[in-house]
Amino acid sequence: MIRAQGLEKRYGEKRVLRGVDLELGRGGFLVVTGPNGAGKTTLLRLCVGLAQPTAGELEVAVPRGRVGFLAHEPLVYRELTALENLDLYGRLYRVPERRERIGMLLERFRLWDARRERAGSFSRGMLQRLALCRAFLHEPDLYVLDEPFTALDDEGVELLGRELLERRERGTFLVATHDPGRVQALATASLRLAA
Amino acid sequence: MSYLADVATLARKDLRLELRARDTLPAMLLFVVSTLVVFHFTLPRDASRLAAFGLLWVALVFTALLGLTRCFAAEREQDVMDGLVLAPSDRSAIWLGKAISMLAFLVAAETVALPAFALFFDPGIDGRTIAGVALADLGICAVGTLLAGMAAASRARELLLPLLFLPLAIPIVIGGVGASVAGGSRYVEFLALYDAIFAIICWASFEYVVTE
Amino acid sequence: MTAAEKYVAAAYLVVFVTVLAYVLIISLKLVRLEREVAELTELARERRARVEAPREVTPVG
Amino acid sequence: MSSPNSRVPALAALALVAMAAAVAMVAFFAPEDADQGLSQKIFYFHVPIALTAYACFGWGAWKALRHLWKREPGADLESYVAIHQGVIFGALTLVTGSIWAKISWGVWWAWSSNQLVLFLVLFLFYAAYFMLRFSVEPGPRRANLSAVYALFGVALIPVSFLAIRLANDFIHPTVFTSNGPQMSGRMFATFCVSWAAMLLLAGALYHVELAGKRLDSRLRELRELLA
Repeated sequence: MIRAQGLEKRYGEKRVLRGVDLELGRGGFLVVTGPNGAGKTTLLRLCVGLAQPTAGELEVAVPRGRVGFLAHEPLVYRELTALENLDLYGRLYRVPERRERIGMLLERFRLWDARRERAGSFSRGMLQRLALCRAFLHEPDLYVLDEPFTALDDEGVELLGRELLERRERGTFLVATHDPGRVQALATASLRLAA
Repeated sequence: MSYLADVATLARKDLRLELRARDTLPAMLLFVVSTLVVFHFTLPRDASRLAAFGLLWVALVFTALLGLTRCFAAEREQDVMDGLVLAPSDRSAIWLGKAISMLAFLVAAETVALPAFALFFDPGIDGRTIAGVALADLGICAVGTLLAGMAAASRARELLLPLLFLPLAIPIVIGGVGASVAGGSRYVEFLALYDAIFAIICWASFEYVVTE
Repeated sequence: MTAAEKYVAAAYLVVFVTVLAYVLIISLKLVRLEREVAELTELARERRARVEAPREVTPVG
Repeated sequence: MSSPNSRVPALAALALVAMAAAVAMVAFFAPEDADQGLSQKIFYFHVPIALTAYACFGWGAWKALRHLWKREPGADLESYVAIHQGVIFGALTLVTGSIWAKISWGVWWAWSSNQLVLFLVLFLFYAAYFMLRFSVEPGPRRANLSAVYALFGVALIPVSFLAIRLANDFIHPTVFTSNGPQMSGRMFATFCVSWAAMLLLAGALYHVELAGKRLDSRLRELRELLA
C-alpha cells in the first residue's frame, strides 16, 4: 500500500530525512519510532501527500479520500462546535449516514455531552479525541496517526486502544509514537529513524 | 455536482465562522465609511466627478484588502489548512468557497458604502457604476483570495498581501472608474474580460498554492 | 553637443553602465565562490587527515 | 551539467559582436529622423530593451509552467533568473523611456506614454515577485508560489496594456502615441540588429547568472557531504 526507497526531505538548509526505505502492505501495522527531530512527522506528511520528497521514490496506492490522518494539530475550527466540525468533514468526505456516524463516534469517545460546545472551549485531551473522531469518521483504508496517545487521559488511552483493536482487521496503519509499548501487540513491523 | 456541494459546504463554513467570530465584516463596514468621511475632507469644493469616483474606488480596494488579510486567517492561526487540503475534493473548491464568502462580505460592505458615497459626494451613481462595481468585485475576490492563500504560506503576511494585490488591482480600478465616469460600455466589457481571464488562471493554479 | 545629443548619450551610457555593474556583481560572486571552494578543500583535507590518522598510530603502538 | 555552461562564452561573444554592430549602426548608418532629429536615436535602444524585458518575463512564465506542469527540476531557478533579468531590463526601459520623455516633451515622466506606464505597473508587479520569494522558505512550496505568480504576470501584460489605453481616454484625452515614427529601410535594419543585440545580451547575462546560482547550490551540496 505504501512503498518508499531512499526517501529524502530537506527544509531549506536542514536535511530532515535521509535514505528512508519503507514497505507497508495492506492490513499491516507499521510503528515508526525515533527521538524528537528524527523526522517522524515529516515521514508521515510525505506518506499522506502533504509534502513532496526532495529525493527518492514514494508510492502510496490509496486515494486521498480513503486516508485518515491524525496530525499534531487537531485540524478543527475553534469557533465551530464539535458537531459542526465533524459535519464539515463528513460532507467533504461524503460520508454516508453522516449524522448517525458522527453521533456514534462522539459517543464512543465520550464527547457526546460536549457536542454543542465550541471546540475552542475544549481541553487539549478533548481536542485530541475530537481529532480522532475526525480521522476515523470516513472509515479510511489507511490510518496515518502521529503520536495518537498524546494528551489523552487513562480513559482516552483505553478508548483509543479499543478503537484501534476493533479497526485492526479492516485497515492498514502507519503510527508514529514515542512509547511503542502501547501498540506493540498490534504492530506487524517497526521502523526506527535515527536522529 | 459534488464539486459544487463541496464549494457550498466550504462557503457556508466561512459564513458561519464569520457569524460566530464577527471579526471581518464589522471591520470592513466601519473602515469603508470612515475612509469615505476622511476623503470628504481631502476633496476640494469644486472637485470633478472623476475625483469623487476615484476616491470611491480607493476606499473599495482598501476595504477589500482589509477583508482579504483576514481571508485565510482562521485556517492559518488554527492550523486547519492541512485538513482542507487532505479532503478528497478538488483543491480549487477551497479557493472558490473562500472567494464566494469574501464576495459576500465585500457586497455587504458595499451596500453600506455606495449609499454613503452617494450621500456624502452626490456624484450621481448610474447603472454602469453598479455594473462596474459588481464585475470588479468578482475580479477582486477571485485574484485576492488566491493571493491571500499565497500570503498565508509566507512569513510577512500582512505586509506581503498589499504588495501582491495592488499591481493586479490596477486594471480593475481603471475599469471601475472608467465604467462610472466615461461613456460607453467598453469598461464594463473590459472588466468582464479581466474576470474571465483571471478567474480561470486562479481556478487552475490554486492547487499549487496550497500544496508542495 | 545639443541638449538632445547629451540625453541620447546619457541613455546609451546608462545601458553600458548597467552592464558594467552587472559584471561587477558577478565578479564579487566569483570571489565569494572561490573562498567557499578554498574552505571546502580545507574541510576535505581535514577529513582525509582524520581518516588516515588511526592507521598510522596502531603500527607504532 | 557542464554542457549549458560551455555555451556561455560563445553567447557572450555573440552578444559583444551584436552590441558593437548595433551601436555602430545607430551612430553612423541610421539616418537622422526628419522631425525628431537626433533624439529619435534613443528609440533604437529603448524599444528593443522593452521587447527584451517582455521576452524575459515570457521565458520566466514558460519555465514556471514547466515547473508546475512537468515538475522539471531546474525550472524554478531558471524562472527566477529569467524574471530577474526581466526586471533589470524593465528598469532600463523605464530609465531610457523617461530620458526620451525628457527630450520629446521636456518632462521626466509622461503618463500619456502607454508603454512607459505599462512598464511601471509590471515593475511593481515583478518587484512583489521577489518580495514573495524572499518571504517563503526555500523548497517546493516557494517554487510553486513563485511559479503561479509568474504565470499571473504574463497574463497581466496584455490586460494592463489594454487597461492603460482605456485609462488614457478619461485621464488624458490628448492621446499621444509614442510607439515610434515610420521607419525607413535603414532605420528598420538598425532596429533589428539592435533588438538582436539586446536579446543576446539578455541571454548571456541569463546564462552567466544561472551558472553562478547552480555553482552555489552544488557548493552547498558539497559542504553538506563534507560536514
